[in-house]
Amino acid sequence: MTATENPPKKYKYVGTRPIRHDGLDKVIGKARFAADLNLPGQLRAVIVRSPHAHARIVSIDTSAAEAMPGVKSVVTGADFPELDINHATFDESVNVMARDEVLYHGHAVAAVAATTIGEARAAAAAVVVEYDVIDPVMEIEDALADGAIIANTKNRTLFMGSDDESNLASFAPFSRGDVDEGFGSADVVVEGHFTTRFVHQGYIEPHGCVADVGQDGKASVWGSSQGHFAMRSKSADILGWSTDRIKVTPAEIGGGFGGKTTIYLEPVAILLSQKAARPVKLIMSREEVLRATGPAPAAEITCKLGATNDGELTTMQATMKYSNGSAKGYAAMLGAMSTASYKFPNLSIETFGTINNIPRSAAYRAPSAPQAAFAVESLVDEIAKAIDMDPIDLRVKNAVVEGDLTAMGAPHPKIGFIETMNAIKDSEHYNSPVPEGAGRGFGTGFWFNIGEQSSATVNLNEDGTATVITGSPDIGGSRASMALMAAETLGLDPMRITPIVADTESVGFTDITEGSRATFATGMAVTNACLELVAEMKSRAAVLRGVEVDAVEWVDGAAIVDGHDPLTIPEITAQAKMTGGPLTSTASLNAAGAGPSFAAHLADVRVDEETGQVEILRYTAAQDAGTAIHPSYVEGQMQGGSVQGIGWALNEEYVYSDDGVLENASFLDYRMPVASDLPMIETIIVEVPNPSHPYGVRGVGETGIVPPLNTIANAVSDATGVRMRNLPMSPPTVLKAINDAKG
Amino acid sequence: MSRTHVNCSVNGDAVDFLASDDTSLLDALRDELGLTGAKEGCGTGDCGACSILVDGQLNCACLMFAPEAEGTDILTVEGIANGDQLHPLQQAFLEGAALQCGVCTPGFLVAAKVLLDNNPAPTETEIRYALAGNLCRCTGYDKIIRSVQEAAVQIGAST
Amino acid sequence: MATVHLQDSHTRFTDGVKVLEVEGATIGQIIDALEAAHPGIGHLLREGSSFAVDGELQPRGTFLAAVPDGSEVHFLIPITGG
Amino acid sequence: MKYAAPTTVDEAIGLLAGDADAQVFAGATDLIPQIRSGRPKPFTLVDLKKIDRLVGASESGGTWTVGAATPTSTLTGNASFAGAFPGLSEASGLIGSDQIQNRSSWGGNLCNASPAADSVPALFACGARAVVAGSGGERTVPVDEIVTGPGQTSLANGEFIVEFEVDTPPANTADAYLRLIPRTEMDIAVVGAAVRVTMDGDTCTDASVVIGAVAPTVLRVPDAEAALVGSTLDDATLEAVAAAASAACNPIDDKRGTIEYRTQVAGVLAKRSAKIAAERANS
Repeated sequence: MTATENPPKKYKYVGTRPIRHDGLDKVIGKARFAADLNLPGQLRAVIVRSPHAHARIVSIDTSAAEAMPGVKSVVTGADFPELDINHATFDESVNVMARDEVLYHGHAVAAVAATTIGEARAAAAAVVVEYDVIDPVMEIEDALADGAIIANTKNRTLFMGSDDESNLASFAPFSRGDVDEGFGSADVVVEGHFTTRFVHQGYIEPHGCVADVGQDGKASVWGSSQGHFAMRSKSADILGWSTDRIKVTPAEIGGGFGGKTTIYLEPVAILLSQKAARPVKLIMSREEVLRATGPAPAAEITCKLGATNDGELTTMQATMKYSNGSAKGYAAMLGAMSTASYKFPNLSIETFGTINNIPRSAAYRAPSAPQAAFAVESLVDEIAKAIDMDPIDLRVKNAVVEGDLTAMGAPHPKIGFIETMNAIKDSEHYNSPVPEGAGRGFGTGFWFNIGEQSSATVNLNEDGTATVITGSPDIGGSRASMALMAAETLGLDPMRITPIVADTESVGFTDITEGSRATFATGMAVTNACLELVAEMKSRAAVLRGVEVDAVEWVDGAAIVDGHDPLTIPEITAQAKMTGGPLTSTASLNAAGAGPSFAAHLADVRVDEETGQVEILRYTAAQDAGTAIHPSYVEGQMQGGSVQGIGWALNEEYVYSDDGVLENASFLDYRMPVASDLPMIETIIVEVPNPSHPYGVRGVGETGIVPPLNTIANAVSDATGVRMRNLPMSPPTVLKAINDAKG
Repeated sequence: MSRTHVNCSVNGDAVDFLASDDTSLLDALRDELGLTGAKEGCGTGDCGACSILVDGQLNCACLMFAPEAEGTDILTVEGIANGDQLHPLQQAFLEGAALQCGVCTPGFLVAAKVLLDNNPAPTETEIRYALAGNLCRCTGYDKIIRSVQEAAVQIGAST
Repeated sequence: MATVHLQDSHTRFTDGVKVLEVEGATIGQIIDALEAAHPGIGHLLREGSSFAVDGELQPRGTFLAAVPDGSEVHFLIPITGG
Repeated sequence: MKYAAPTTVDEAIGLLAGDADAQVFAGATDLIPQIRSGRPKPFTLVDLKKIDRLVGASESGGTWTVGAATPTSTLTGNASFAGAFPGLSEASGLIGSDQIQNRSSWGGNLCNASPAADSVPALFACGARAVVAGSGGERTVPVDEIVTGPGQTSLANGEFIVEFEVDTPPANTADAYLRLIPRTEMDIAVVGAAVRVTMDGDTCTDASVVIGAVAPTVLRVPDAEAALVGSTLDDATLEAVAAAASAACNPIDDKRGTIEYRTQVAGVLAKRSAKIAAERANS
């Protein structure tokens, strides 16, 4: 809001801030989230979870549980098919229900459904599991050590070209130029080892679903997910069912941030329902969410940068190690690739992903980028201090522009990195004095964003209103954005448009709402469908006016034919019956050309040097949105991402005991920021349109979480004179760093 | 497991329900009375998504045993609006984009309402501390705080 | 004919060569040609890669994506999101 | 599980007598999460909030009487109480969010027997007494004799606290409480420090220094008190207070803080609290 400068107005509706269409239900308590749904005859289910972080399952005896009052069905891993180890859903199948091996404390081993939650809990406690306990592999370096215990014997590392058992989740090098030569010719070389811990997405709504398998063998599922089509296909894989046996209706989703791109509950609820022939509701507790759903990876990063005295960043060398938790993934590679903000003619990064006895990590908003950017941006900041150059000027001098290479080699498309940094440089915040006794930090981040598959159907109703139907779950206001793009394309007031998110049987396949893709890709599908409708309305108008379609122009929501009054949408829809029938259009696509989004943040902090407490005095976030369809929700993404990043920077971390038990599995001790921890988050929306999108959209959801870790670290270092290399910068960590620096 | 017959008033209506004695008031509201506006985000009083007013006092419904509701007067998010007329806070939240996923919204509205009832012109700091028992993970709180400030202005202007 | 840029992790199949000239009118054909010349690389490129054609990021799995003659094709590590 | 809400102390005593599985509660802000996390369920839940004597705060003859189940929001919202006991009021106001404040009570905070309970160091520093009821009648004991270790109290089976008595402070006396939490709200104290001083001009004539969350129980720090008495709270004295507080610590490493951190910060908070208390005493 503050200092948001919109470019000259190109659009009538895009860029306005109407009230979101689903808002009313959400302020009167009527919106239906998964836990709010109840079906007649519904059972309640509870999952039995492993009390050990690593063990072989010797036996499971469910007979006592089955005999308990009210119990209607019990399932274990033996009730699910074994997928091939190379199956794309293999790791998720094992994560949903352990088979012969438990991989982390809280791993599901059985589930029971009973008539009441109390009975289900009692029966869950009566399931007897015999374990052969194995030492857990908790730290990244433990996983990589010679002779390490294998944390997950089913892991095979695609990128190693080997079928051997290993704790490596991934390995990939990236290089260009000659780093030895680069460091040799550098005037300044800085290096450091940076650590971050596991953190959780922290959505306020725990995972939940209701499943109902009918006599026909078909399952209806209501679930909380970022992608109900993916929920359907993954559930089908895990159950060995055909996809058409499962219908998923998306409930309202209470936050996801990447954590609800995978599934945990639905196949279990489906199987319990099938066995009991009753609907089954399965809701996680908060403790279960923290113990058994995906954290973001911990990381250990060693990084070294070289620069010339006039501020050219010439060389980067890094070793990036990320823990994926209990299953393989691309976390470490994504970390390396997300360091693509500067030209660095010489670059060499080696990435290692490890497997540990910690829940299988899940995506979290720009996955893996915040950790890597924490290291790189901290060192860039050190170079700026070493050569006494303004931190923004240094970055602008080296910033990538269109055509420059990313860390992985491909060239950047049109991007707005420099524009975003300059927005901070021009801001009132940057040009104000640093408060007495405080420190100021600047930092940046970027995320690629993705396209992928989306479908949209747009129906024009008889009275000229419209329904926009998509398959993209709305996490943060995307329905409003869809309505705005439809409004702009059709020339129809957005309040006459009803955007809905349809079930898997009522709209075409749509990939997960992830990678900042919904407004970009699904918005493109909506726009395409609307463009087809405009063409169809022009031909209907031609029929009504008795002219060739070439003689019809579409202007501001009406068909214009010379010598006639404009034909408005309601006039055309009212006569649709006699001009060819209903006006409806469907568009599906697999969107190319997702545009990267860059962000630059600025923070003022005060540090209590006797207690190590950090207070954030002022915070400004600038980000390139391409085009802000609904600026309020773009700001909301920037602010939300900033504060999640601030939490990651300051206090959020998983604390494990030596035997692999999470010790802070509650919102009391997993410390996410509360309202009184923060100032207002000032936002500056930068708009460098993405040429690959009809309205210039870049995804904005993810990038905002990347800069805060490094921005706050740079600010704390500025305030204390001590470089902070370990997250979180909780009071004990900061005080120790200050004490250590004093010697 | 004994069940207690509980009589109370919810959003102005006299209601009664049977609840197991270890049932939380939140579960009773949601499962026995069908009032699903209050959400369970944690079950331990740390997120505020289940905030309700009990005899005018702000409480986490997850931290009360259902039988404790006997004889009380309860207000949930479903009772904040005056018929079709939204409370100024609800209107401000909508106009100020103070919700993204919306799952914490009911708790924030109830907590903000009792704040403004008791302190019609709170400072930003007072708002932030009054709402510190309510977690929001989507918005970074900025638009929530601004919307409460706006609602305070609107209420002030109309009285 | 396109100029194909591989990742370092792909080059164990190509004797360390990172940039190759490859025949093919689609990404799928390019992968097939690479697999024929460098057995083993195909699985990695199909299952574990994103790709860009002339700098435009293509959706994963779009093996029918057109590769005009003279294009620059970059095979990337898979890009996902949250 | 069975819920019971007695309306008199005698009725509560009767319910508790002969029922070893009974559990009294007021706010249940700790009890419900404990039950959810799998702690054995008590058979009878005895809700004390319906007993008039257990809810309310009043002053008479120089002594405040505060019902053990009185919501802490009632205390912090009582201007005359907060004026007499600024530190105790602060400490009481730090027990959780507004939602929790409407449920939490001194009785619950004390009998939960956590070394990190915020109100307890301040109750110690103010010399509060607890009136305990049981089948053998009522007895009045200093608050510092109630908690014997983490999760353990000296209360016999069937006993519960009815009310607290705190004497109105003498002239030129004031208290202060500071705690360290990583956030600004919604946390359990990593370290807490309550100090009460009586001043004669610039000179301290009496002092209580109590620190929390740094040992199995809340601790008095006699060495810090000795350093304060007779001093003008000059820098050297404050450093001595800090050193004494740090030296008294016997903390654990856990998810909330390290031994090293708690030890250092206990000193910092003790010295800062002393300074605030002295300023208040002289104002």
